[in-house]
Amino acid sequence: SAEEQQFNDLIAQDSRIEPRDWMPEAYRKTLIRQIAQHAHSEIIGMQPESNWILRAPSLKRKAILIAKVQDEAGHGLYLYSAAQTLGVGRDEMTEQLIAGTARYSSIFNYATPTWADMGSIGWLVDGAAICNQVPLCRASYGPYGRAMVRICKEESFHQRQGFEILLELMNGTPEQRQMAQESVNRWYWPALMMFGPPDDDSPNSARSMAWKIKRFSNDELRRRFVGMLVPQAEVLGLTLPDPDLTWNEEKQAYDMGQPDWDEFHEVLAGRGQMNAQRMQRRRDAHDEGAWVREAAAAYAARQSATTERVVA
Amino acid sequence: SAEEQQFNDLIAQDSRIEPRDWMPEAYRKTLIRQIAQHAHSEIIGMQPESNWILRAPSLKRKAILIAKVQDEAGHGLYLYSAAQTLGVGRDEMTEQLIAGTARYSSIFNYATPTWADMGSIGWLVDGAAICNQVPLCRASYGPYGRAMVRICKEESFHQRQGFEILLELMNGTPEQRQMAQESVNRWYWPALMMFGPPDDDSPNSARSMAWKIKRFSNDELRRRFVGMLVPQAEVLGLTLPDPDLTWNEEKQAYDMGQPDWDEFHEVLAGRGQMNAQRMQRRRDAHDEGAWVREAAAAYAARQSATTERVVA
Amino acid sequence: PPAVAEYALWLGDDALVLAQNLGWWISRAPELEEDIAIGNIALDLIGHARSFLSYAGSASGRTEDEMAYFRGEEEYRSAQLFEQANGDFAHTIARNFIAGCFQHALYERLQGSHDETLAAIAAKSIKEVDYHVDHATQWVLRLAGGTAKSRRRLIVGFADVWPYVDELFRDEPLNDELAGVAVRQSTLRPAFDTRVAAVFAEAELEVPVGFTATGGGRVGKHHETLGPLLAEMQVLARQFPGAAW
Amino acid sequence: PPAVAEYALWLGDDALVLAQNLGWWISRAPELEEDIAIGNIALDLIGHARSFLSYAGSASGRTEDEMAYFRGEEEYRSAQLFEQANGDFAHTIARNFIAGCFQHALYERLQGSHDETLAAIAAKSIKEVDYHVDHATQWVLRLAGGTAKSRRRLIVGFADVWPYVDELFRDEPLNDELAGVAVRQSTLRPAFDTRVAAVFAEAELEVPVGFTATGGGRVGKHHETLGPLLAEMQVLARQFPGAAW
Repeated sequence: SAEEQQFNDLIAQDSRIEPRDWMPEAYRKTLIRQIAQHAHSEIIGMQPESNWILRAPSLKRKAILIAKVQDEAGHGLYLYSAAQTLGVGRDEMTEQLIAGTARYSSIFNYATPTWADMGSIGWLVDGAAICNQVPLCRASYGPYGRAMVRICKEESFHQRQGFEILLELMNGTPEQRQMAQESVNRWYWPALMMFGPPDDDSPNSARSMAWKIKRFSNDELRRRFVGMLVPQAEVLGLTLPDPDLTWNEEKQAYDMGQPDWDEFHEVLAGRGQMNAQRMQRRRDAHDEGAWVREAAAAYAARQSATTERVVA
Repeated sequence: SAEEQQFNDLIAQDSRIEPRDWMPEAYRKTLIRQIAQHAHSEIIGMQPESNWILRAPSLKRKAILIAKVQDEAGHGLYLYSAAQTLGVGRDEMTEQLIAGTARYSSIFNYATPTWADMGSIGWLVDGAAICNQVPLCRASYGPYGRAMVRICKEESFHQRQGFEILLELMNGTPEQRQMAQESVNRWYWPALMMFGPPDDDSPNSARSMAWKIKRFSNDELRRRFVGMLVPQAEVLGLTLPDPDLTWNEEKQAYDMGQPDWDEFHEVLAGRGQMNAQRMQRRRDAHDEGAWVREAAAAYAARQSATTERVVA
Repeated sequence: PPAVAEYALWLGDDALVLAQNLGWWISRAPELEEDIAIGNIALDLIGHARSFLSYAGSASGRTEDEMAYFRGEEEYRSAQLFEQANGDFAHTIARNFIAGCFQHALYERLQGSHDETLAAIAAKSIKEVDYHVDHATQWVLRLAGGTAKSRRRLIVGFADVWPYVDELFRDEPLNDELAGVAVRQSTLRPAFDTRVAAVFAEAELEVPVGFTATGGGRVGKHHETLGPLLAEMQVLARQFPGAAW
Repeated sequence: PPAVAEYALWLGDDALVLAQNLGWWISRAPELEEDIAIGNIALDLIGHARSFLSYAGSASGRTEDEMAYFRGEEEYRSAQLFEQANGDFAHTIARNFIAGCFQHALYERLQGSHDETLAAIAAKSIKEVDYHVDHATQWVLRLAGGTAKSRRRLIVGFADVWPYVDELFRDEPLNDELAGVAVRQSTLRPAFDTRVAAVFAEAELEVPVGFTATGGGRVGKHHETLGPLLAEMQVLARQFPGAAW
């Protein structure tokens, strides 16, 4: 069709698709799924960090941590807005999250037993997220791309803060250094899994790349990320827990070991450390907040009724 | 009337009045008020101590403290049972407590900021309670007297435990000794106030003594109590915070200062440290437990209906 | 001078304890917008606490973190209102509304303090407290005028925190030492009452009657919530005394 | 021998962490009888914890209190089921029911351990756990067969704690070192399942399906509730290291 032709042209020209443009139903659905999943990840991702808000070991760190978790709530909101332009409601997305029918990033199903995890999440998890997300700033769908521009800016700030937390620990007492290394040991592989399964096992990637929703393969992104980590780990004095990690002079890239993909699938299947807890917390906050949202809605309705009467 | 004569005879003979005996309405009312107030005191009295169950500094002390708070719940139950024999329901008494129309001992409106308070409550508060209560074991109303026998036995055990807590602290580090002394400084006067206002300001005492519900005057009991404390304080190495406390050779008794009766009346009037909190906690436990009690009642009703069907 | 330092502790501890309470809500609020709003308020309060505690500590060569993490419960100077548990959202709003109205009245006057540091902190903080009061006010109106349930819960919330209002306006001996520097709390009551009355009138609420707590926070007598709150807040810092973070 | 000590930690920490959770209820239970009953269960569990922790500590010359108060989160060996928050009364009952059924199956077998101390603790403890299971069972029946609300809450409670059941029955490398001394957890599952099935049948409940947590408590990986729980439990003891109480 002419519409389809126009859509394909826009994509080919690296132009942006906007909400009023025609788009294939599969494109819309793919985007909704991806944006909602991304939004849900931001929301659920608040939990592992909020675990340390009350115990943050300095007031400055407490403030930075609160600001970060708050940013994540903000990202969730932008992304829900972007998804709404595709015709899906926020309530609907929330219900799917609560009901467990929508996905979110598995990384947030890991626990945060130590303060150093606040560093590892920033450095490794946000670092991996940025590698995934920077290309999304050029995503073909306009509202999504623009939301990602804003989000990426904040994420890179978060990554730096994570790096600083680890740096402080590595400059600290032996116990602090050990805390940092132990945490990085736990988060390194899960962070690498954030790029998704190996390319030959990633069914939806090809189409997303054709549509320019996605621009690099999983393995390519993973390799870039590790390349970025290595010099930073040296600065920190931290060992990356991959004995197979070596520079390949010939390929001009790092050779690296494989994450434990069985663990990846286990967590994805709901058998991770904190899957149950994450969902329970979100459900409880939603359910226990219901009377507050109802009150706000009732009040707003009454106010606008009053305004109408006054105007009329 | 003949009934009245018989009642008066029983009282005169130091015999016990039992639930089926005739009794003057004022006697019944006085007893209900006193027993309910005593029961409520046990229930509210669980709170200042439960404040340290989760933070008790050794497992042995944690166990002892739990057992003690549990005993208080048990005392509450015996006393509610004794009151029930006078024709008042437990629900009614509970409602009065929640609604704030029933009194409980003001001592429990003081806060317990330190572990040493677990010692002071045992030594001073339970100590004062025993002085008040031992005579009640001979109270003319049978079920009350018998409940008090059981309660007094446990209370004297509690007092000894409180003494031991303070003794351990006084044998400990300088900070521990300071903690003990500071706590005793806070609890000494409130404990003395537990015997009630000075005799010349205690309107109901005379009649209660005539009916042999009460057997010693407030000031007499207070003096006995202080006489008991002085040698124990010496053993502990604690100073009782009354500069006027001196042995009067002539009277063969201690001269002592006066508690701050303004404070007493303030707390009684609802302006103590924890009045609001104590009532709030009780109300919350009651309200939040309502669905559980309803479930238990519904289940019991269904079970007995089933039994009846089976029997029929 | 130690008297000013002591006064700075009052205000710093109020802010810190309330921020710590509010921190619990983040990721648990009734809607995402409230996670953000409550986070904002907590952040502002931590900022105020840091300013006040740094100033308080400077008198004795201690840092803000030494003040926050290495004082025991009896060394804290927060008023008990700030120590009240979050309870449900209505309790939190009731407590925050009172806290905000009090701090707003206080900072407004403290801007004129002869102590330049206190005046500067107050001038910076009052704009943020303005937002806190507005946030709480909007929610008081919404909950009071929302559903029967929300109204009932708000009334209970106010009844439960109201006993801790009087302490905020009680003068202490320290006030006599700090004429022109500190604000005499009792003089703030009219401004507080006026604002509360206006909001309560719009919300058709009545000022609760009932208990009045003795208070004593300014001399280190605290509500039973403070001990466990500090235990959690300080646990990591105390595990590594002297460490940097 | 260190392996037995490590195993004693598993069981001691399970009991202690659950007792600490239950301690919260005392003075907050739905009725006085439950304040007493829950207090009883907590007391029993502290007793078991003291026995196991004393035994565990004896291998390294440490007291029960050093074991309880001076180990960090990563040194705790409790299974995550015991770490689950109280939630509402239904959550508490669901957790206690599972905990009791597990401990009962375990102690029953542990009575035959070649290690005389473990066998003796188990023999003493099982009678008390019998009561815990009975208490939880009665409440499962009451809540399931009480009102629509209580039934709904119980179902949610079981769904929320069920993810932590599998961990209880997972064998660890330590089991290989302790043949004849420790009980192999996996062998307890049938007894557990049978008992649960019987109660669930009577209560007309279904075994929840859904998440399964990885667990890891036996190697020091804990639920996020444990850190704050220990912060509160240990705060005073750690403030006065070496003090007697």
